[in-house]
Amino acid sequence: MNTEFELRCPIGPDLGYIRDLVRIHGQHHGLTGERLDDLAIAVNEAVTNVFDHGGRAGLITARDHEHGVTVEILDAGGGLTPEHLAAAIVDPAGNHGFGLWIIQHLCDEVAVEQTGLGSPLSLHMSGRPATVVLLDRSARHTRRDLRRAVSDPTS
Amino acid sequence: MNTEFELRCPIGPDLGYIRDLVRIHGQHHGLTGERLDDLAIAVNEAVTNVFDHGGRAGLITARDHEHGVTVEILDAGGGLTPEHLAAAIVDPAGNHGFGLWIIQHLCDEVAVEQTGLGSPLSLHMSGRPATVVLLDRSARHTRRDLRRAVSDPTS
Amino acid sequence: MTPALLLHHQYLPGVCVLALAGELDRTNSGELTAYLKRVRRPGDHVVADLADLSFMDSSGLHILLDCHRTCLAEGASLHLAATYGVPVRVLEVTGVAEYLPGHATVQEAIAAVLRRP
Amino acid sequence: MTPALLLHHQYLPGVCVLALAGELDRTNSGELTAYLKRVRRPGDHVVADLADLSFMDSSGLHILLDCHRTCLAEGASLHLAATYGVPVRVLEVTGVAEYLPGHATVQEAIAAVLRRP
Ligand SMILES: Nc1ncnc2c1ncn2[C@@H]1O[C@H](COP(=O)(O)OP(=O)(O)O)[C@@H](O)[C@H]1O
Ligand SMILES: Nc1ncnc2c1ncn2[C@@H]1O[C@H](COP(=O)(O)OP(=O)(O)O)[C@@H](O)[C@H]1O
Repeated sequence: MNTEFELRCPIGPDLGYIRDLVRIHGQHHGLTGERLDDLAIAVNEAVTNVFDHGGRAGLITARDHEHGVTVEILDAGGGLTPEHLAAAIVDPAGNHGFGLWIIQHLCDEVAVEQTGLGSPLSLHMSGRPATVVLLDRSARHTRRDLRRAVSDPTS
Repeated sequence: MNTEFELRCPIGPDLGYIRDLVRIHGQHHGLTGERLDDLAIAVNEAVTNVFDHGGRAGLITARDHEHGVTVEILDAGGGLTPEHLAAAIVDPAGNHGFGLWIIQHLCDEVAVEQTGLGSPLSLHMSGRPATVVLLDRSARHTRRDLRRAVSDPTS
Repeated sequence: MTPALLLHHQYLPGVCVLALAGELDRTNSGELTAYLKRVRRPGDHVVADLADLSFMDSSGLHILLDCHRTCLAEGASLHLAATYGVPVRVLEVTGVAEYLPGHATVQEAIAAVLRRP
Repeated sequence: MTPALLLHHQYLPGVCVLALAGELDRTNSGELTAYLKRVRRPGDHVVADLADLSFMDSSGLHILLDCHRTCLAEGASLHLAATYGVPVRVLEVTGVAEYLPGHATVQEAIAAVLRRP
């Protein structure tokens, strides 16, 4: 009996179900608040891509680690490559390209393999506060906090 | 890729995690209110037995059907038998025997097999209201509604 | 991770009022057994307030029944208050509800206990 | 099962106030596109109230940016109100927040829109 996972579910079109499962998994393995949101957002984008660009089928596997969780999205289509990840850009003027950017900026580690079975995308999320990660990695954007900004639109 | 399931997780000691997963699964497949509670209660008792009487390891698999869900609890120990199910009694004066009774009275269908891999216990739950099931099956007890009773202790 | 079970108690003359909150299952039911043993004074009635208990399994039933028997042996009784949701479901389907008097509120449970000392 | 997305709108002179509730993802974002197309009058400013939107993905961003561009082309603008939780996270990490003015409340968003017609 292979139980080297904590949670496994096939990729289906019910994105809300997948988000809820991922949230329960993250929550019971130490993620809270924004980190939990981040994981749900990232997995949702990856699964959406399986429908938009991939094999429209696959498997989600969640595992836990000492300080966080890893969720693997295995796209049966197998078309996702490390080059796609590296090419991810944000272009608010354009029409595409947000998914892989969001995934890479919200997760602590993102990796894609290519196997005979498909292209497993691994998203790792540690339990530490997300702000650290954002300040670390997203020098490209001004990281002003929108919640502060909205309460004082003149700032 | 075998995706003939909707959800799979290994049996572990975090019963709250298992209950939450089962609730999310049931909820996204049409169970509500008491039916959802019933499924969580039943799965919780079955998993508790895997720790109390069984192999302390195994696999939970949830599937959905047109009108409800089935959750299979596979005990690696393999010791659970149809005779155990048939022998389930309720004895409020004694100290044991509630688990299998509860499981069989809250679920619509309960079956156990014995395979080389363990003893899979299947719990099926339809989406129809639980009261029907209770009135049907539990002739042995007076089915007065405690909530009615507690709001009018003289009734 | 064990689900959170929070236990509080309050003494009235001859009554131990116990409030349970969170989820009660086999992984934490030992805490309840130990708590009851520690806080219940000999001869005390027990009022168990289940208002904030969102889950209870069969090990919880066993503890309540044990407590009921201990009370009876000492001429006292166990009353339940604010039972609904999962706990009432488990009490009902097993018939245990018929052995343990239930009340809408803690106040009513205390009044009932004091009426028949 | 598609997650619930609830859409409401209200007209003020020159402004279409749109309230989004529930979860917005790729399985229901087409509903928002169609709704906007149907209810926004040519030249209208748009105030999008996200107070009850508990989830938004990148397809939601694309729709907001499209709406922003349509508004600009007609001399109007799109303002966001009550952004927090997941929507603000997605707006922030992509930098889209910098393109779409945000306000604490719908009232403030409407006031801002009407100040610069
Ligand atoms: N599962 C996948 N299979 C194949 N190609 C993919 C997959 N996911 C992403 N891609 C490629 O990466 C590109 C960028 O994806 P993404 O950043 O999510 O933006 P978008 O989905 O809007 O194009 C896609 O346009 C596609 O070419
Ligand atoms: N997973 C299992 N493996 C082996 N035996 C089991 C298992 N589950 C239940 N049983 C048997 O069935 C009996 C009744 O179980 P149950 O009704 O849950 O009450 P209790 O757990 O209090 O004994 C147990 O005492 C045990 O002998």
